[in-house]
Amino acid sequence: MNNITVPIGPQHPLLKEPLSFLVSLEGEKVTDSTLRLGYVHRGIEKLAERRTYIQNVYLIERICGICSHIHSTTYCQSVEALLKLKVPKRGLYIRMLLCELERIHSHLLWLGVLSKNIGFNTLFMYAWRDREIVLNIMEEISGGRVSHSVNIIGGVRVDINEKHLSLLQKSLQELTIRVEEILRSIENDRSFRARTRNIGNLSLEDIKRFCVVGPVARASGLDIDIRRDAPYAAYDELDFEVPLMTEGDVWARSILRILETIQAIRLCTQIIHNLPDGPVSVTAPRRVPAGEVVSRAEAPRGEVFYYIRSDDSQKPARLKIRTPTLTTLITLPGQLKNMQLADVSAVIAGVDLCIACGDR
Amino acid sequence: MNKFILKIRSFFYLLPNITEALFSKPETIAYPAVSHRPSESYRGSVRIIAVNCVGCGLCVRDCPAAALSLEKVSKGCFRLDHYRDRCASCGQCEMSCKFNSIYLDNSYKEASADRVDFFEVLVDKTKKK
Amino acid sequence: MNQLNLFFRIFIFPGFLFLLVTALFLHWLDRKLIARFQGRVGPPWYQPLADLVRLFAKEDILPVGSNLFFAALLPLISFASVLTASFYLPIAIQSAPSFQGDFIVLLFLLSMPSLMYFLAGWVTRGVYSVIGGNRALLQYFSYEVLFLLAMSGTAIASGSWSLADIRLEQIKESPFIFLQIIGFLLSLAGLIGKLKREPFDIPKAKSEVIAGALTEFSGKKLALWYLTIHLQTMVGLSFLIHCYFSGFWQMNTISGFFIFLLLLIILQGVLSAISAIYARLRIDQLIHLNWHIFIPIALLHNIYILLI
Amino acid sequence: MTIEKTAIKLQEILNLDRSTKKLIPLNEVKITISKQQILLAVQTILKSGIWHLSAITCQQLENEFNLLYHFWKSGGLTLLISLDEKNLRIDSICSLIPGAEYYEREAREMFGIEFLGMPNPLPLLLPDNWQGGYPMRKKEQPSQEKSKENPAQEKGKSA
Repeated sequence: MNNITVPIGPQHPLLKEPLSFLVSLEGEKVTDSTLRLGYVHRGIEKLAERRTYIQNVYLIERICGICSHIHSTTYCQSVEALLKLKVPKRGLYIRMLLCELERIHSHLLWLGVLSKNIGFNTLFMYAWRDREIVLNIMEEISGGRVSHSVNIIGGVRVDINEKHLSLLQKSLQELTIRVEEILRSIENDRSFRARTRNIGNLSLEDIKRFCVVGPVARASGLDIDIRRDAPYAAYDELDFEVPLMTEGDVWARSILRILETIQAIRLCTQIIHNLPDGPVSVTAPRRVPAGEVVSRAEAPRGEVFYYIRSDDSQKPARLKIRTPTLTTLITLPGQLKNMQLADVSAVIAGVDLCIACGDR
Repeated sequence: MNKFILKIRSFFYLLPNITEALFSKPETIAYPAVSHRPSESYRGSVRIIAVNCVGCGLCVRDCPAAALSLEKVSKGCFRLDHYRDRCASCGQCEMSCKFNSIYLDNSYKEASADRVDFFEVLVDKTKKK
Repeated sequence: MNQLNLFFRIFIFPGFLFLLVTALFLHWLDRKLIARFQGRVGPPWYQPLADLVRLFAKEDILPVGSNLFFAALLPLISFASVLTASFYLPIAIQSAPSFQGDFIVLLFLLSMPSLMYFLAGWVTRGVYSVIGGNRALLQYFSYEVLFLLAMSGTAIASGSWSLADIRLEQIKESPFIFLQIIGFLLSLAGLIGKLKREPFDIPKAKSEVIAGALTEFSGKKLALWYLTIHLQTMVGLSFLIHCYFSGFWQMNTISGFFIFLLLLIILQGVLSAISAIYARLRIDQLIHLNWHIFIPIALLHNIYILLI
Repeated sequence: MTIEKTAIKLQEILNLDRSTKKLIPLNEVKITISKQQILLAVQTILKSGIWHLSAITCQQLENEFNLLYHFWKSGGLTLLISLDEKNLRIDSICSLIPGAEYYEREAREMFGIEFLGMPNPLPLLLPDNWQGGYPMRKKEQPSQEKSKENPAQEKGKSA
C-alpha cells in the first residue's frame, strides 16, 4: 500500500475545532504532514479597532471558549496600565480566583479529550464528571459556566459572599480527592501508559528553537511560568510550585497538567482564605490617553501576549493578540515525523490545541 | 509490598472505580425529563422597568452586540427596541444604566424558528399624553 | 405436523426471533452497564431497537466507484453465516443435529463476518474504510487463531469435535471451567478480538478511521452490519457457555433455560467491564500482545490438557 | 538584570544614541533600530541568552509601517523598526528563530510586508483564493459600515 494522504480534515472526530491536517502515510507510518489554519479566523484584531474599550471586553472574551477569562484579564490589565488605574486588592484576588478555576476547567477538559482520542472512554467520562464541580462553582459566582464576563476595566463586577465561600470550600475539597484519584490512575494505568509513553517527543532544544510555551514546554524541562517570573494581578502574594518534567512526551504532559491542576486547587484555597475585603472595582474613564502597552499572562496553554496602542480616543488604534496555541502548532509536523497513524490522535490531543485561540 | 500490588493492579487499574460507580447514583440527569435549574446569578433575558427609563441611550451606546436601538422623536417621547437574537446576555446595559431601569433576570430565552419573534419593544413612550 | 414444528423451531423459539430479541437485549445491557460504570444514566430499554428501525428507514447511499453488487452482498453473507452458526448451537432447549466436526463448522461460520468486514473495506473506495479494512485483516489473522486454539482445548479434553460429545463429557465429569480457567480467559480474549470490542477495536476506532470499513455504509446495509455484530456477540457468548459451563443445566427444562440466560448476562457483564477498563491498543501492540503472550500460553495450555 | 544589560550591549554594538531606549508599561524595554540592523540585533540578543520571541506586531501609522519584535526572559525587550510605505521589505529572521515563521506569515498576508528569505511564504489564516487586498490596512475601509440588515430590524423600523 504505497503512500496515501489521509485528510484529518476540517471536520474530524479527533479535532474539536476545524483545522486541516493532511497526513501522508507510508503503510502505517506517517511520512510528512501539512497544516492549514484559518477556518475559524474572525479577524478579532480588526473588529477590536472599531469598538470602544468597554465593548471590546466582551469581544475579547469570545476569542476562545475555554480560556475566555484569561483573555479578558490580560486585556483589562493592559488597559488599566494605560489608564494608570489602581485596581483594588479584592478585585485582583477574585480575578485570580477565576483564572485558576478556569485553569482547572481547561486541564480537566483537555484530559477528557485526550482519553477520548486514545479510546479510554471511562477516563473521559470521569474527567468531565469532575469538571462539572468547577463549572458549577463558576456558574454560581459569575452566572456563566464558560464565558463568565466577570472582568471589567478597573476590576471585577461580581462579589463573593458567604454562600459562595462555603460552596467553594466544600467543592474544592471534593475536587482535590477526585483529581488525586485521576493522577494516580494516569500514572499507574498500563493501557494509558502504553498509548502515551514516548510519543510526540519534543527535546528541550526544539522547545527553544520554536519558542514553545506552557505545559508542553514545561514537560520538556523548560522552567518558565509568567505567574512566577513576571507576576501580574497579585500572584506575588501567593506561593505555589511550578511542576517540571523532562521526558517531553504525551505521558509527561499529562502528568504535568494534572499536577498543575492540583497546584491551581491549592492556589484557590489560598485565595479564599486570605481574601481581602474592600471594593471590587474602580470606575474607569471612557477615553484612554495615547500610549502603548505590552502585557503577558499565563493561560492554561501558556503565555498569552497582548500589545495595545491607544491614540487618545475611545477605540484602540491597534490590538495585537498572540495566543499560546500558535507556538505548539509549529512543532506538530516535527512531532509527527515517522509516527504510527494510531499515535497521531494521541499527539494531536497531547499538545492541547485551542484552534479558536490560534486563528483569532 | 505496596509496589508489588500496584504492579498487579496496573493491569486493571480502574476496576475498583467502575464497581464503585456502578453502585452509586449516576451523575448525569435525564435532561428532557428532569430540567436543570439555573443559578440566581445566571443572566437570562433583558427586562425593563419602563417608568425609570428616560431614553438617555447610555445602554444603547455600550451594548457590544448592538442589540438595543433607540428611536428618539423628541425629549420625552422615544421608543427602545431590543433584538433578542443579537443579545449576548452580557449584562453591560444593566451596568451602564444610571436610572437602574434595565436589568437581566435568570429566565431562559426560548428558541423560535422565526427571527421576527425575537424583536420586542421594551419602552414605548412615543404617543404624547 | 413436523413442518409446523420445524417452522416454529427455526423462526420463533430458538431461531431468528428469540435470537434477535436476546441479541438486542444483550446490546442494551452492554450500553447500560458501560454507562453505569462511567457514572452516566444510560440509554432506555428500547434504544437498540430504535436505532435499527431508524437505520432501516434511512436512505442507503454509497460513494461513486464502489462496487454496488458486492456492497449489498457482503452484509447479507455475514448476517446469514452468523444465523446458520446459531442453528448448530444447542441453545438451552433445542438439541441440534450434532455431527462429528460441527465444532469446526461453527468456528468457520463465526469467523466469516470478520472476513466480510475486511472485504467491505476494499469494496467501498473511501480512504478510511481501506485503512480500517487492512487493520481488520491483521486482527483477523491473529485473533481468530487465538480463538480457535483456546476453544480447541475443550475439544481435546472431550476427545471429539462434536458439540454434543463436549456436552456429555462435561456432564460426566465436571464443567471445563474449573479445569481450564486459563483456556476460558484466552478464548474470551479471542472473542473480544473477533468482535473488535473496546480494548481491540482499532479497526473501527472512532478517532482515527471514523467507523473503519463501515464508514461508507448507510441505511439497510449498515443496519444489517450492526445486526450481525449483535448476533455475533450473542452466538459467540453462547458458544463459550456451551463449551465451558454446560454441566450446570439440563436440556429441555425451564430452569435450564433461565440458568443459560443468567450465564449470558454474567458473561456480557464481564465483557462490558473489560471494555470499560482499558484504552484502545495500537495495531502493532495488538499483534505483539497476541503472538508473544496469548498464543504461547494457549499452546502450553493445550499440551497441559493432553497430559492429564 | 539580563534585559537591562542586553539593551545597553545592543546600543553599543549598533552604536545607537541614548534616545532610542524607552520604558513602556508592564516593565518592557523598547529600542528603536533601523531596518538593516535587524539580523545583527537578533544575533546579539540570542547570544546574550534571550531566545524566546513572544510575537511580531505589525501596525500602520500615517505614512509608515511599524514592526515590533517582542522578546522575553522574565522581562520584556521590544525592537521597533519603522518601514516607509514605498518599500516594505525586511530580512526574515526565520533562519535564527524558526518560531518566528507563523508571525511573519501573518504580517505578510495581513499587511503586505515582504520578508526576504522566508522558508514557506504561504498564507497562514486567509484562504488561498483571497483577493480582498490586505485586510488589516487602515485606508481600505470597507464601504458600508452596517452589516446586512436582519429581518427583525426591518420589522423594528416599520413598527
